[in-house]
Amino acid sequence: MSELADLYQEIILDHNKRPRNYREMPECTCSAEGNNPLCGDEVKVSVRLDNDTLSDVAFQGQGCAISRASASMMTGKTKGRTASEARALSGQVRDMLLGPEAAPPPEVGDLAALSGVRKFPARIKCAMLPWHTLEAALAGQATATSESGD
Amino acid sequence: MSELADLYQEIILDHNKRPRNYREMPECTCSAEGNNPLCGDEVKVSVRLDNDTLSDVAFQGQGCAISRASASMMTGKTKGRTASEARALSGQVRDMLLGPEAAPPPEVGDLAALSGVRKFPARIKCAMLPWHTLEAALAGQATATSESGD
Amino acid sequence: MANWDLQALRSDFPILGSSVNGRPLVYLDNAATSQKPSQVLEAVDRYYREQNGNIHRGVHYLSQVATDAYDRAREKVARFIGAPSPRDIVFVRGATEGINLVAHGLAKCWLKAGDEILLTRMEHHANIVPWQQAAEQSGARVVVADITPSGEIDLEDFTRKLGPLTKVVSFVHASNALGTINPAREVIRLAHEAGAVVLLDGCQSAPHFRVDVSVLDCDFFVFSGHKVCGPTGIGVLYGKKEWLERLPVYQTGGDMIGRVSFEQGTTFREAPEKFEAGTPDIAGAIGLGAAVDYLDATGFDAIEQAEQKLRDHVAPRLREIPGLKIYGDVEAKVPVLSFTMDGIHPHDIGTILDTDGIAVRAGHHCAQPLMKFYGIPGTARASFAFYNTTEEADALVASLRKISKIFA
Amino acid sequence: MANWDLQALRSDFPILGSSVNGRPLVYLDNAATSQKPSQVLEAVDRYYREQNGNIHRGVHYLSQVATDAYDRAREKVARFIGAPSPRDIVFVRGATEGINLVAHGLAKCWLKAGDEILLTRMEHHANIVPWQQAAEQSGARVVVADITPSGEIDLEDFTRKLGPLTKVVSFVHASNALGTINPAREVIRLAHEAGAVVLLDGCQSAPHFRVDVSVLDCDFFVFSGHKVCGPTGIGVLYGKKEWLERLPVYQTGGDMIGRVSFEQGTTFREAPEKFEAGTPDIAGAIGLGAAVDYLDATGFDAIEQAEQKLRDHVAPRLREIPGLKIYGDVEAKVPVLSFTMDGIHPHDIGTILDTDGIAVRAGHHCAQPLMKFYGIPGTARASFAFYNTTEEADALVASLRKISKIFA
Ligand SMILES: Cc1ncc(COP(=O)(O)O)c(C=O)c1O
Ligand SMILES: Cc1ncc(COP(=O)(O)O)c(C=O)c1O
Repeated sequence: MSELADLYQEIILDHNKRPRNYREMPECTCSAEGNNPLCGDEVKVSVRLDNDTLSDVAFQGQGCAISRASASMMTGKTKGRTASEARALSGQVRDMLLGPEAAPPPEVGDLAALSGVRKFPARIKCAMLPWHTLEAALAGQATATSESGD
Repeated sequence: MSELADLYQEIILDHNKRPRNYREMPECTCSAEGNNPLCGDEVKVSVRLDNDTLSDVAFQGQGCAISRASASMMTGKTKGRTASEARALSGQVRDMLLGPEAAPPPEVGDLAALSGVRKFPARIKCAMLPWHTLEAALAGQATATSESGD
Repeated sequence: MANWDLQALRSDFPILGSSVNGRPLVYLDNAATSQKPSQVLEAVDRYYREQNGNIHRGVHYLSQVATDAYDRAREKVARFIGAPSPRDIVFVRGATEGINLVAHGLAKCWLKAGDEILLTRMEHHANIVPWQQAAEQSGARVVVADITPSGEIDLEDFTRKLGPLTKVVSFVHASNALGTINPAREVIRLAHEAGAVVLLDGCQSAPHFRVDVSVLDCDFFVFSGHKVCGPTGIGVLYGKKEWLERLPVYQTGGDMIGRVSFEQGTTFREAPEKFEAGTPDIAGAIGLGAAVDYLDATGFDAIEQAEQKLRDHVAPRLREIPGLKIYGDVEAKVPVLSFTMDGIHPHDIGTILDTDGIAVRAGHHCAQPLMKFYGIPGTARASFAFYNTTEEADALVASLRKISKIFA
Repeated sequence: MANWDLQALRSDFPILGSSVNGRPLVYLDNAATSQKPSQVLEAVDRYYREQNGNIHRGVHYLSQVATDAYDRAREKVARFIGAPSPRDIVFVRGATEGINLVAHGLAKCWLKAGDEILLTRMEHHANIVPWQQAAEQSGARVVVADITPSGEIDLEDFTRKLGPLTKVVSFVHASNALGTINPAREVIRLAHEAGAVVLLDGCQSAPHFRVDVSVLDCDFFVFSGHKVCGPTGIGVLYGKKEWLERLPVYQTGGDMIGRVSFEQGTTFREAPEKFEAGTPDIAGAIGLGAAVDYLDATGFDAIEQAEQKLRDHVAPRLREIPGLKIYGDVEAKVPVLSFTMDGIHPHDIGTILDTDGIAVRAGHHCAQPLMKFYGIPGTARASFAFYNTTEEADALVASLRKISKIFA
């Protein structure tokens, strides 16, 4: 039960219920669609890049609480950062979920709430899907799947 | 060891070594080729029919002692009989090998030596192959396999 | 049901006594794969410990024993589904391979450009993609019959789409995603009247009620061993004799040939051998034989009653949970309960149930077109077997109520 | 060999202690199928008793455990044959399915009318018929390299027949009918120089010596689980990454798709998943993983030494039997002894050996073109494994002497 409470922390449930930046972005400069063929999660991440800065980030799609919360927090956390900062953050989230167990680094902020996913290997792909999709968008690719990458 | 002696009776070994009527028959009125796809046994049975009487029967091919002896004895036993007598004999051999256990009927004569095959289910097809092939020849078919029929 | 001793039955299934996440396992993922009784495991084990030999080609004892055991398994399976002869039974890896074999063969010997293959919108991917491939190869077209919102074949739409171009009809006997049972006999009759050959996907019917392919009159029937208490890796394709004769060979190699020659070409054996290239899953077939023996001994009358009881117990309790919606909530169904909960993704339901030791499946259940029809990403699916208990059903309901609160 | 304890090893194989026809079983049909150690049977049994769930699609514990175990088996197999990555390993039913998958794919994506597929005259039917089918489909032609009377590839003839039209070379690593080991690395190098893609049939090499596909540099490698102490129904196709990417899908259905849609069409996953449609033989894969663990723990150095010792013991004694002729009687071979006896048909040899409890195979060994080459209907074949004893070899020799007398 405590692992469960770790997974579905208040902040995750809140982002799931009221996802931030959940909208279309017709003026985006790049976007990608990510999907997890095993569970059917789909996410579209849209980014407006101004001089290498993510001046706006938004998402849409259907997914579980974990992937929605991850996406929602991601949009907030990466907005205003440079592309390489966003990628670095993505790496930190990945390490937090897949690397050796350690306290989440301070840079991840609220995203630390995702660390409970560690204990649920089947769900790590859910948490990572928005990040893979953001990286794909930044790399100019149209699609990402949860299979590549981890 | 006694089952083995029942299988390879003197008479079988003798027919295997010196098969009777092992020859081509250019003047045959019908013939058929039989094969056992599982073990590769092949036999060709040739018949000269004169007014429904098998005036000559011969065989050729490669096979184990059981199928050779069965073929060799068959040629001797069916020569001079009518087609329906030959078919009846074939049925008696089949019953002897596959039917309920019973003393071989007197009509089969030397063929009773084949009754030892009963105890070797894997070899029943060998003993029956020449008979299937004879029946095919009499029915005007060109080929027989050990699969159909039993 | 007079002699129904559920505890005795459950003790046949070693895994049912185990714990998951500190809780007793509540296994409600039977539509994905069933659990196996000791009788099946012991048959497989005994085969390897006492009878193991390669079949068909051997004159030695073990080869003969193994061949006999393999043949006997074929006879058991034939009887299990009412096939006229064991020779109408082809052993395959599972339903998926069975459908592929048929679709591949019909693309070669039956389908022509412009022909139509009629499926339904509730098919499992295994009964869609092989037909898309066959269509691509033959120039035929896949046509989809609609379903009703309650999850049954829309017979009106089906009849409308059935026509002189329809050369193949392939549909599911009981839906793995909804549990609904299709009126197979009626659909098959209609399809035959239109001149189509019919494949019936029996993955979810064979485990739950008595199937008789002779009465159903389908041309092909497939099911998977691992869903009927048998081993993984073995399944069944039944075909009417004339169709098995007509279909070309599929995989080729040893045991299925008449003669192999570089110069004179190669000839093939008759069905079923012509479809079983190479060493088959001998132990799997024997295990499947033991599984159908087990189901026969348990008795489908009793199985149906027990499963009906479970369904009558759990469905009303599920319906009481606020925001929970059951898909395919009709009378004629196998004990598969597929549902969504407002504002809660099926995966979250699955994960939380799992922490309570309850195994259900969450997702599209290999039926994406069906999910699209309902406009949902997926469902959570609790699928019962005769060995489940009402207490297990209660545990499911209690855990779902908890989930409701977490996400409130 | 320091730690070689044959009796301890034999006690791992329950069946080796059994009796046949009142005599201790002498199992010399290992080339057809090997016996299974308890370690493998227990791994399979444990899976069903403790871990059984359908893989990949589940969020629940058992599904996760089963998925992990299945993935681990893939890793073990990759290591066993030196594959660069587990993702280069496709689980199939057996070698036959592996070759069919490749031949089917190459017929679609690689072979064109007029191309040549170069085989050898010593191939197993499983490595002939699928290529005949691929040739028929693509308009390519099957070409056969001769062998020498001693049962080795005739490299001169092979080189002569290898040319710019040769697009596929497929050959056996060690012959199941003769035991002779082909110089695979050399042949593969020649084939690659000619621009051909190469499949190596490792059914009879994988059980007997260490195979390293990276060193061999073959593009595809296949073997069957049931011949390497594993279960029936599972086998392995290794493919170089670029070739697995290039090959089109084979069977289609669940688990191998990206998205399924009637309207927008269907997309597929990457290898190996794209080749594994439907529920795989999960227990079989896990059993195969345990089997390669067992072989690795026993050690191929020791296995080779033990088998060499058996061969050195039995071959001279066989040669002394009047009228007995060994086919493929060369140094570089696995412990397969294929022979004829003057005036005695192989089936009779097999039957009589069987009455002495000795299991050998008699017939064409699914290599009819090879038998034709030698002008014989078949051979008797005694095929040894590391768990056989010199006493068993002596029993074979004694029984053959008896047969000689019966037929004298
Ligand atoms: C050399 C060779 N290739 C292919 C095969 C076919 O293997 P399987 O029947 O397991 O598919 C065998 C075994 O019979 C073999 O020995
Ligand atoms: C209705 C239906 N059809 C086909 C299949 C495919 O079966 P398998 O994966 O055993 O080949 C399944 C099982 O997943 C099913 O439920």
